[in-house]
Amino acid sequence: MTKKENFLKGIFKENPLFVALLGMCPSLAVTTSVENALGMTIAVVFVMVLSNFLISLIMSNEKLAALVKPVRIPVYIVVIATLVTIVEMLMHAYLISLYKSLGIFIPLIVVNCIILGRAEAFAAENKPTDSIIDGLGMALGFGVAILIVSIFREFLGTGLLTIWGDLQFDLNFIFDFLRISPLGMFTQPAGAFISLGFILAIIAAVSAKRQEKQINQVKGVKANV
Amino acid sequence: MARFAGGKAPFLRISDQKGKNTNTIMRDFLIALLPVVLFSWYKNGIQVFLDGNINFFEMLYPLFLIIMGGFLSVVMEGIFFYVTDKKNNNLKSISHKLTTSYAVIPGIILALLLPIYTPIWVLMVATFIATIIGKMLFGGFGHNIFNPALLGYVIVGFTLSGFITDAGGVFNGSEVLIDSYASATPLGIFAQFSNTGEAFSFATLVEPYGNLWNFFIGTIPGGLGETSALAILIGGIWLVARKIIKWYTPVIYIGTVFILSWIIGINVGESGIWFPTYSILTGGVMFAAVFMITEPVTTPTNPLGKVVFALFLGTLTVLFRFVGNLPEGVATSLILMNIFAIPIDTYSGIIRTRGFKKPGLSFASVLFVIFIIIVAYTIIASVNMYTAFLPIINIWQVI
Amino acid sequence: MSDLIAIAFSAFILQNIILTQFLGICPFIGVSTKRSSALGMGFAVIFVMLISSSITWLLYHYVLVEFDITYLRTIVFILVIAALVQMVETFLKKASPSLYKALGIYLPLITTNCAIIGVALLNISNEYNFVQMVVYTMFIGLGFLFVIYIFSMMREKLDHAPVPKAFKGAPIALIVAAILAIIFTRFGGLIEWIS
Amino acid sequence: MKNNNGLISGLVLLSLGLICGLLLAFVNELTVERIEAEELRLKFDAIEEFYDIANYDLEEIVLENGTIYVLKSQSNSEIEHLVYSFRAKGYGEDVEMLVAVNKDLSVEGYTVTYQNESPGIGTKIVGNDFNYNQADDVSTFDSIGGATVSSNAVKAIFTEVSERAQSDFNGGLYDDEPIDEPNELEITVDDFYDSDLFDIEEVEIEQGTIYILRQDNQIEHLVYVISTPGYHDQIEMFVAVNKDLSVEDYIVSYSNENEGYGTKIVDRDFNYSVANDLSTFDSISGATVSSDAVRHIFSIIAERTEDDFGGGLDD
Repeated sequence: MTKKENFLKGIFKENPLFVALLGMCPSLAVTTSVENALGMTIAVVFVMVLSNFLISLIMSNEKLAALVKPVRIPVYIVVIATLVTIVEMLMHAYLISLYKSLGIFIPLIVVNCIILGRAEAFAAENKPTDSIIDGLGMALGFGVAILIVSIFREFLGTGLLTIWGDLQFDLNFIFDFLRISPLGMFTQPAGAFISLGFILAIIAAVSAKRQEKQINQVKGVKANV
Repeated sequence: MARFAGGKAPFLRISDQKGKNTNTIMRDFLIALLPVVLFSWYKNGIQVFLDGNINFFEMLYPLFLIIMGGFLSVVMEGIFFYVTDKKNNNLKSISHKLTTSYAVIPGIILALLLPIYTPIWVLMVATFIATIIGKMLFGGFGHNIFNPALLGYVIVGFTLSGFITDAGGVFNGSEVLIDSYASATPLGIFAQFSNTGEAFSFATLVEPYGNLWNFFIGTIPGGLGETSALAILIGGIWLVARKIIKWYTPVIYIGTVFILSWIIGINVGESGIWFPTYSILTGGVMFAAVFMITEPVTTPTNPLGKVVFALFLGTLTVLFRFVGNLPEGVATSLILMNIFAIPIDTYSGIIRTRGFKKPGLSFASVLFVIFIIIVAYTIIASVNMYTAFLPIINIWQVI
Repeated sequence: MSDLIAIAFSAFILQNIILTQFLGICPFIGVSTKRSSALGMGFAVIFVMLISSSITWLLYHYVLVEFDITYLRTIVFILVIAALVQMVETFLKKASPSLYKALGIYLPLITTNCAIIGVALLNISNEYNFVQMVVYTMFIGLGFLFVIYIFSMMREKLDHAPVPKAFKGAPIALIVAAILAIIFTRFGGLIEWIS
Repeated sequence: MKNNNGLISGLVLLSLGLICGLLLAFVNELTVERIEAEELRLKFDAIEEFYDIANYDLEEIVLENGTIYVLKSQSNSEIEHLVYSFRAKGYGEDVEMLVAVNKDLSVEGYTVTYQNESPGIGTKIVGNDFNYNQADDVSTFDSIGGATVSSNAVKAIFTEVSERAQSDFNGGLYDDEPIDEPNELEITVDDFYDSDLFDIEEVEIEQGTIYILRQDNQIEHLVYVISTPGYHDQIEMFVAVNKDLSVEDYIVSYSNENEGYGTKIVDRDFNYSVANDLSTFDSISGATVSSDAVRHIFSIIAERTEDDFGGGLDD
């Protein structure tokens, strides 16, 4: 597996949210605006890259790995929780409005299955550089996924796209054109469930089609042979 | 009919009967809806036209809206069949599927639930939610958990309620005039009383609309099809006579609402029989009783289950109406009970076959306790007897 | 008393942990395929949630606040919960095999369930006292049980239904959750007369 | 070796925990000040919408259902504006609102700072779109059209603000704070005049006592001990007046006012420009209600003092 494949698999083939259905809670809760999704992505990228790096650093040292092995899950948890707390404090100090709107979901990155899962499944068995790439890919894959959900929700719910702070796009003219006004439901919990449900269904449909195509191609190749 | 033969409970019995196939059921159902549709047309269109307030084409609008609802739901379901089943997407198989899945019914019922000033595009959204989300995504007719029309109505009421009351429909010219024929509903007025906590009386609740006879005939404001108890009763009698529905489900439901509102009325000092009568004649109680809680898919199928279902539904309707801040309690209580139709159906089937033994007995006792609690809460909360409980609660606090 | 009733009702319905706070979605989607497993998971969550919330609450107020190290709460809470789940598991295995049989297989899943630590953190940020905390946690857990149970009933029915292929599994489950969320928001006024 | 493994692993975990704890302590040390500053900024951010907070001294008073931000003028520390941040039960969760009230009880503005209501209800609130007919004066509020329950919350907040605004500006603001020990001074006539030189007679009047200091049967001085209601308790004052109606001195002998007001009185910090002639009063700046009491005392004295010296007392 090349470095590029390693990086890209997190975004497409093994996308944590869309394919593996991990990290549903934050993807439903923080996707009310693009800004929140971006903030969450930054936090997850930070935690994931560093935790993957540190854990693979610990585990690639054979002596240390032997010592750590029996208590490796608590060790992972301690490392991840430390990184999450650092992110929490930094965000509180420098991006306070974002901190307030993400609320409890920043500390809850700790129990985000993606991070612990990657630590156990990848970082513990691979070199630090590969682990960083893997972590970056996975975190960005998660970020892309929640960004898609949040664009969907914020646009339908308010007609706006808040990128960061005052940088805001008003797309209400599309609604004006359709002579309706934004559907407030999409900023509500019900809208979160419905958006994610439909996005997952679309992805399932697309990937099913692609698989069918691949099978047909294989069949075609065989028939030609 | 092959799809229902494999043990799909709702139609096993009916499809076994001679000459009662899907087509006749659908036909009977549509015939039952006919008086409701005609009355609604008379009230919202013909009468207004005869008064000289709208022109001839505007007179057709209520009829157009109802037919549009049925048409839209057929079209949407057709498109869905076309998209999902690529192998047989010829016209014949699709039209066969459309008839077996009663495609036209949710749209018509939906249109009958909505008020006259509903814009066409809101109706479109509602039929999309009803047929696609509420029915087809759950696996099509026979598998849906929620009543499709009701789901469309509830979600549209939740998200687009502003458009329903603000807009004037397609023929905007008659907007103002239609208002006088479909203005504040009786339950809207009732809600104001329960919100402010003021006492209500015959004079404030009924007299603005004339007398209770008007409520029975249906010349009061409200949804297109839900106002006329008379038309609904005619349809209901037809359905019972044709053995499409059981008579006791609507009767128990309406009876529960009647008795509970009577008790509540007595407790707040309105002992007259007018209050419970008013209670069952306003809002969607009658319409739901005949056309919605008898629907075979989303309600229990065996008699015991039907009785339990109707009892709970009636209680919850009263609860939401008098205690919750929803003037119309029918839709919410019915969609909530749709969920519980599944266990009620299972366990009442067990009780019916095996008698009151485990596990049916434990379920029945749990259900009974819950029922008593809900009834007690409804009555206590409706008449605000919280103050009567204060001493007990205070003692509790001291301990 | 009435504030406790209000806390209980809003924890149960209005701030329902799954439908409005989005905590514990993973078991909600993952374990709700059968009624029995939904019940088991629900009770296991209530059980662990009550113990862990009480311990973390005491720890926070009598240790972390005392020593002025509240910034360590995330790391302390997650370790406490992980250790606690482990301990409960061993204890149950010895003390009550029947209970262990009923709840045991769900316990390991609970460590990474964000509902548990989420409620522990919410108890702190909502500034509840001990009694309020217990009531809140109890009813949050009951709300979880209630929703996951009625959800499992629907999932059982959906399993036999010819749901379109793309919607099978999580998507239709999420759509049902959306409908439930809409129904739940309509319960708002039911308790208003108390306050 | 094998037995030791568990112990060593435990030690590794412990040391890792220590390292992480120290790291966190370090980061905390770095950020804690900024976090506090940012929290404070965020809190006052909403107020900036109404007033330029740089021009005022800010004070926070935390109540059960919200916070009152007191904006005092920097020159004479009088309350210029009050910003109420109150919560009330909404449809789902609490609704939190800021209402900014000026000294003349006009409403500067209001905004909803937190709500989590369902659409239709919620959106109306956020846009301040609830048709609140805002009167110039908080005492007259009109009803709110729009969504019922949430606007009930809004209505409750406005009602509470209108109920307490007037008394808050007049000192009631500090009512909820603990009351200090009453300021009680042992004051006698000796504090003003040498009592050996005079014959002293005590006359009870409606509002207190008058000590008449006579020399050769001529009234030389009068010391009034008058008590009038202050904001929280009675205020008792000694005022010594000379024959020529000039005020010799005045001392507050008893007051039981809250912090901020009481001390002002005791320190005679109410800038009372007592003219030589009692008939001319200047206004008292400073705390309103308490100084009202003081002013009241002076006016009582001023009304009667001439008559008293003229022999009115002997009637």
